[in-house]
Amino acid sequence: MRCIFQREWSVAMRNPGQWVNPLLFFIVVVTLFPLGVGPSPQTLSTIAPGVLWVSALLAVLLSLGALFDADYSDGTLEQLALSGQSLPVIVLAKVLVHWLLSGMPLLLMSPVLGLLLNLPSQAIPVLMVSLLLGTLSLSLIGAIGAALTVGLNQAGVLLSLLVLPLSVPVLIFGSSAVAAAAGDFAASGQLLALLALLILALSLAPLMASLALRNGVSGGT
Amino acid sequence: MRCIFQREWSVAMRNPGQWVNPLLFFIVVVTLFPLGVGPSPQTLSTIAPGVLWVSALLAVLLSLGALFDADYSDGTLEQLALSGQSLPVIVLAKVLVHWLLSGMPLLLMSPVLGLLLNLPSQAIPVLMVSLLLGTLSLSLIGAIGAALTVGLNQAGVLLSLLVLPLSVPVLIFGSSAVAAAAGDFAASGQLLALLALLILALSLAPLMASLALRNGVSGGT
Amino acid sequence: MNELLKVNDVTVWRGDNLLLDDVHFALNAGQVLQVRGANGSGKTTLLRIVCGVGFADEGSVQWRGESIERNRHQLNNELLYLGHKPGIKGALNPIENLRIFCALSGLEASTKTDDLIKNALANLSLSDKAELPCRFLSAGQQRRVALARLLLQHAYLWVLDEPLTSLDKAGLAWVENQISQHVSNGGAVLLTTHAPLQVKGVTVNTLEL
Amino acid sequence: MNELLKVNDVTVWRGDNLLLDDVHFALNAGQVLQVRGANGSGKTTLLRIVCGVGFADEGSVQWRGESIERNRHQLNNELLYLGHKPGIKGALNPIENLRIFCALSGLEASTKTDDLIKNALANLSLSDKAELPCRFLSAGQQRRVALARLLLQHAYLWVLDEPLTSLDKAGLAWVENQISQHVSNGGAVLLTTHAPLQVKGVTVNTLEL
Amino acid sequence: MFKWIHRFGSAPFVYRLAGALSPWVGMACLILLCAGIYIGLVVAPSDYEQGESYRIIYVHVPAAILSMFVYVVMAIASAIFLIWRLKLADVVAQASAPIGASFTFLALVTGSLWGKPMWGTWWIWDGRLTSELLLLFLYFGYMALRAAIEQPQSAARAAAVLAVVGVINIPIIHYSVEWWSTLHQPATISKMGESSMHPSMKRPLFMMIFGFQLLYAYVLLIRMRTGILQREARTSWVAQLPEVARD
Ligand code: HEM
Ligand SMILES: Nc1ncnc2c1ncn2[C@@H]1O[C@H](COP(=O)(O)OP(=O)(O)OP(=O)(O)O)[C@@H](O)[C@H]1O
Ligand SMILES: Nc1ncnc2c1ncn2[C@@H]1O[C@H](COP(=O)(O)OP(=O)(O)OP(=O)(O)O)[C@@H](O)[C@H]1O
Ligand SMILES: [Mg+2]
Ligand SMILES: [Mg+2]
Repeated sequence: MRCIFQREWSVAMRNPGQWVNPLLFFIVVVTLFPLGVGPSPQTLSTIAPGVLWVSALLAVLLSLGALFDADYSDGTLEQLALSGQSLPVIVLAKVLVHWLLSGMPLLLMSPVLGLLLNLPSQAIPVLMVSLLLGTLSLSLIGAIGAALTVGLNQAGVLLSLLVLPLSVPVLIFGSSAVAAAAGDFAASGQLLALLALLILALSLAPLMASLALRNGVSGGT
Repeated sequence: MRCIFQREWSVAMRNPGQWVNPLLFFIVVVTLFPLGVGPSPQTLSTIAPGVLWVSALLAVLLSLGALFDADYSDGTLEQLALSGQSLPVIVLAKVLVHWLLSGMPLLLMSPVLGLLLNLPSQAIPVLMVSLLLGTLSLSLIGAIGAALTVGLNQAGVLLSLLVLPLSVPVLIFGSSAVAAAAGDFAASGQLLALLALLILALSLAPLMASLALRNGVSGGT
Repeated sequence: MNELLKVNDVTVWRGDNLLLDDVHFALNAGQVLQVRGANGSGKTTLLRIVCGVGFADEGSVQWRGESIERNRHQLNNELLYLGHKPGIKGALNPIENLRIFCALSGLEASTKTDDLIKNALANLSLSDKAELPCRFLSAGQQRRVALARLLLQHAYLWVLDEPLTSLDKAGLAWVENQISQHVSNGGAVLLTTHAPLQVKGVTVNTLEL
Repeated sequence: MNELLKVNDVTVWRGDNLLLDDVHFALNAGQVLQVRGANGSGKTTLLRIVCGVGFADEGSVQWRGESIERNRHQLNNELLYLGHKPGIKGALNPIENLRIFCALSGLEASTKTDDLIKNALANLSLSDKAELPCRFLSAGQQRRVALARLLLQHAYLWVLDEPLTSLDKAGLAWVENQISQHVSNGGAVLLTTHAPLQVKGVTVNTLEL
Repeated sequence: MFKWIHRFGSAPFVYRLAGALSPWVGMACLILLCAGIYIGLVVAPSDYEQGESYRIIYVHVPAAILSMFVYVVMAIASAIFLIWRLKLADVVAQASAPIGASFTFLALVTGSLWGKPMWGTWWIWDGRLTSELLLLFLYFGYMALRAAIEQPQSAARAAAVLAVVGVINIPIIHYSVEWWSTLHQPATISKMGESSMHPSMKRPLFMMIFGFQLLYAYVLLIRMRTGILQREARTSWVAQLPEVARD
């Protein structure tokens, strides 16, 4: 596990784009919204929780597309499947690295973007906690989608299609937690629900993804 | 030109994912919004123009990532650059096919999604015209970005960073045209601006993209 | 008995054609088997089935007397497969790439492992490229990095699909030499190649497809 | 004078190494030049520069007496380049793939062109795969599809980077035969290969890197 | 004419010229900035409406102006590089990008620091603010693209194409955004378009603007020297430089 983790880490560090880009994407999408919707601070602060969460979701899921693709096309995936190591563990390591490099920076950047969208400042801590739990779940869910579509061309968009329905619960609990906090209500219920989803995803996703991967590898020529 | 067009068309038809996916992505993102923002019809119809336009923009631009990538990695791009045909014409043909398969379906689907978001029905024709002009420009702008990032790993997200600032004017004119129509104002000014942008993009983008492509091919090993 | 690999009546249909028709063979310790055939005769298909990364329509593959589906873990630990795609990351340098393969085959990350890797690279005259990201290497150099695994992973069965692709004369001689050593140490090799192969001191069995 | 291609003092640095040091040669109509060298000696780099899809740090390449930067259009019309990557679309079948190449080299799409393509495929024993998407073809079959261009495009200069990769014996003989015909018709060939090459009736000049 | 361009564009000449000029430019910049800051922060009277907080103008406005100026320089240099293949123009563009991005960032930060007391919020989706933010994205895109392509020649051309496309877009962004925000919310911040300013406040402002320009020139010269050295590292004239030969 540690070693796989290190491997992923070093590959990722060679590609700084991998971690800077989802963050920039998040920032850019959050910026586009006011441009599309109009600058009224009133409207913006009403839709801020939704916009932040939808953008975070898109940033995480879109950057997940490449999770196994490079490994597939250069033949590494075959080698992983043929190695003596457990595939679910390998998947878990990949997802964690991905999260550290894409989910985590989002999390750290989110307060600034919240302010840009006029989100009341008391909602910021809830925003961060909900993103912490939620982006982790999303990374795990996205890994299933990435594994299912490995080796298909145009996998990126197909992936979103497979994964978005699965990630709807995360989106709903996440954004309503933030909305509750922005309206000065308690958000602990929603956060607990997010935690439950995370635990579920942690226990199921690596297994499902590794099944899908093994199958994807055998389908290739 | 006709022949290049046919070639692109036949490759694309072999990949139905290429045209179904942006459409589905558009639908999914538009449906996510009410889930993230909360279902109040009031809020929804205020933000409908913005949401529709931002989603259309993301759908077009994200599906553009693959515009030259497949051609790059299988070596076709080298052959195109070395052929006796003019590269800007080839680029234009590719963009038109891409638009027919991704922009056009969006256009046809947009009335339904507009109604889903409570957009007043008098704004629907303007929505469609603005999307017609706008998605064409976006495809052309996106082609520049795709050409600049050809052959880079993680090109998808870098692409968004390069292309989104360039596509802001389209977004602004497009969404404000729809918003004006929804508020029973005239939208012809915005639509004319969109037309002007389209003409500018048509005259510049193929040239710039082919410069970038020629360069991208030479950079590879 | 030293029978390692046994392939029973493997049959594969592709489209309407019978690609592999009741292919069967056995491979024992100390043997080299070269699968031969024209382009498209099914060599790659067969090799992938043997490794368990391809499906056969009929037939079975056994490793040490047990079906590889039930025995996958053991096969994976004792197998080294080198296919058309080398499994080398362009973003990593040769040392980092080989560290991964070492880790996957159970070697601890340590300075000892690193020394082994450096020796292997030197052996393949890649010492001065050891720190260069592999996407900058030439076709033959990338193939050499993949081949360095032969020195690092301790597997009984080598399955090599056209290992000589893009290698120059020196590279060819190196591979032949490795195969001959592996076999004399009791390993087994299953390979395909269109180039003439001369392995010293070993008779190369052939299977025509 | 029949001098087609002239390469003047091409110099390329890679990292801190001088990869190509003042390489210069000329290629005339009716000549074959094989660039030779160990793996990583810069053959691919040189060939790409000659075709105008690579940057040299110094030096120039001339086609029919004019620098290829100013003369790019003419060179493109008279050049056939086949690199490490074959430029074949996995989603299209061989006929469709070759139609594209025909169109790019200025041949009208017509039944006559289609007949030419079918003949070329038959010549390469791919008739029964003519309608199969190329991603299903074996490595050698894909290479054959790419090589069919030699029969279809009418170019003076062929630049072939390891054209024999994954080909079986019959494929090898086919390529040698094509080269010999092309040269006797007044064409020129610049190629690399690690396999021994025997072209009937032509002396193959070599350039060592 | 062509000879002149060639001589002027030759790397050793520019390297030495930049080396000779930079101390003078640096000195002038230091003097102007010190004087400007002193007069601006201490001597100039405080604003009767905004009190002391207006003094941030002495950093904000020069930074904002320079952010656009640098982009234009970068785009012109890129166009020259694309058309005439003048390598030196690429050195200028590459050296300018991070400087321009820093000015943009500074303008954004000082602007929003100023916005908090003035408008009661750090950020508002006003036209000028938005287009400044997009300018920052353009700079980031330029630098990210440059960093993502390994082959230096290839990276230079791709980045140049982007810079040129971006500059066509800048007026478009500017006008569309201005028009867009006034359509929805006319005259939110008419204070931005300051018309008349007391000369005692204006003088230090101009000193600061000019000082920032010199600062740009100074950093540019230094960055150009390193850029030239990196590109020409293998040539004999670099090897013979006393400062290189030492180590
Ligand atoms: C993040 C917030 C802000 C940004 C991004 C920003 C951006 C800019 C830009 C780009 C310019 C240059 C305009 C030009 O020369 O055409 C500018 C000028 C200026 N800004 Fe800001 N600004 C911000 C906040 C503020 C605030 C809060 C004030 C004060 C109320 C302010 C006052 C000014 C003034 C007085 C000028 C000079 C206008 C002139 O050209 O005469 N800015 N700002
Ligand atoms: N769907 C299909 N329909 C018909 N034939 C198919 C299909 N899929 C694969 N094939 C054929 O199956 C064969 C697969 O061959 P394989 O890749 O195993 O060949 P190989 O012996 O490794 O050849 P090479 O020497 O070129 O590497 C090819 O002849 C290919 O044309
Ligand atoms: N950035 C770099 N730093 C150092 N060396 C580099 C760099 N980029 C490329 N190289 C070297 O340049 C050479 C490129 O070789 P090229 O691909 O032209 O070789 P080749 O002769 O075609 O070899 P092969 O026979 O293996 O195909 C390789 O030796 C590679 O290691
Ligand atoms: Mg094969
Ligand atoms: Mg080569």
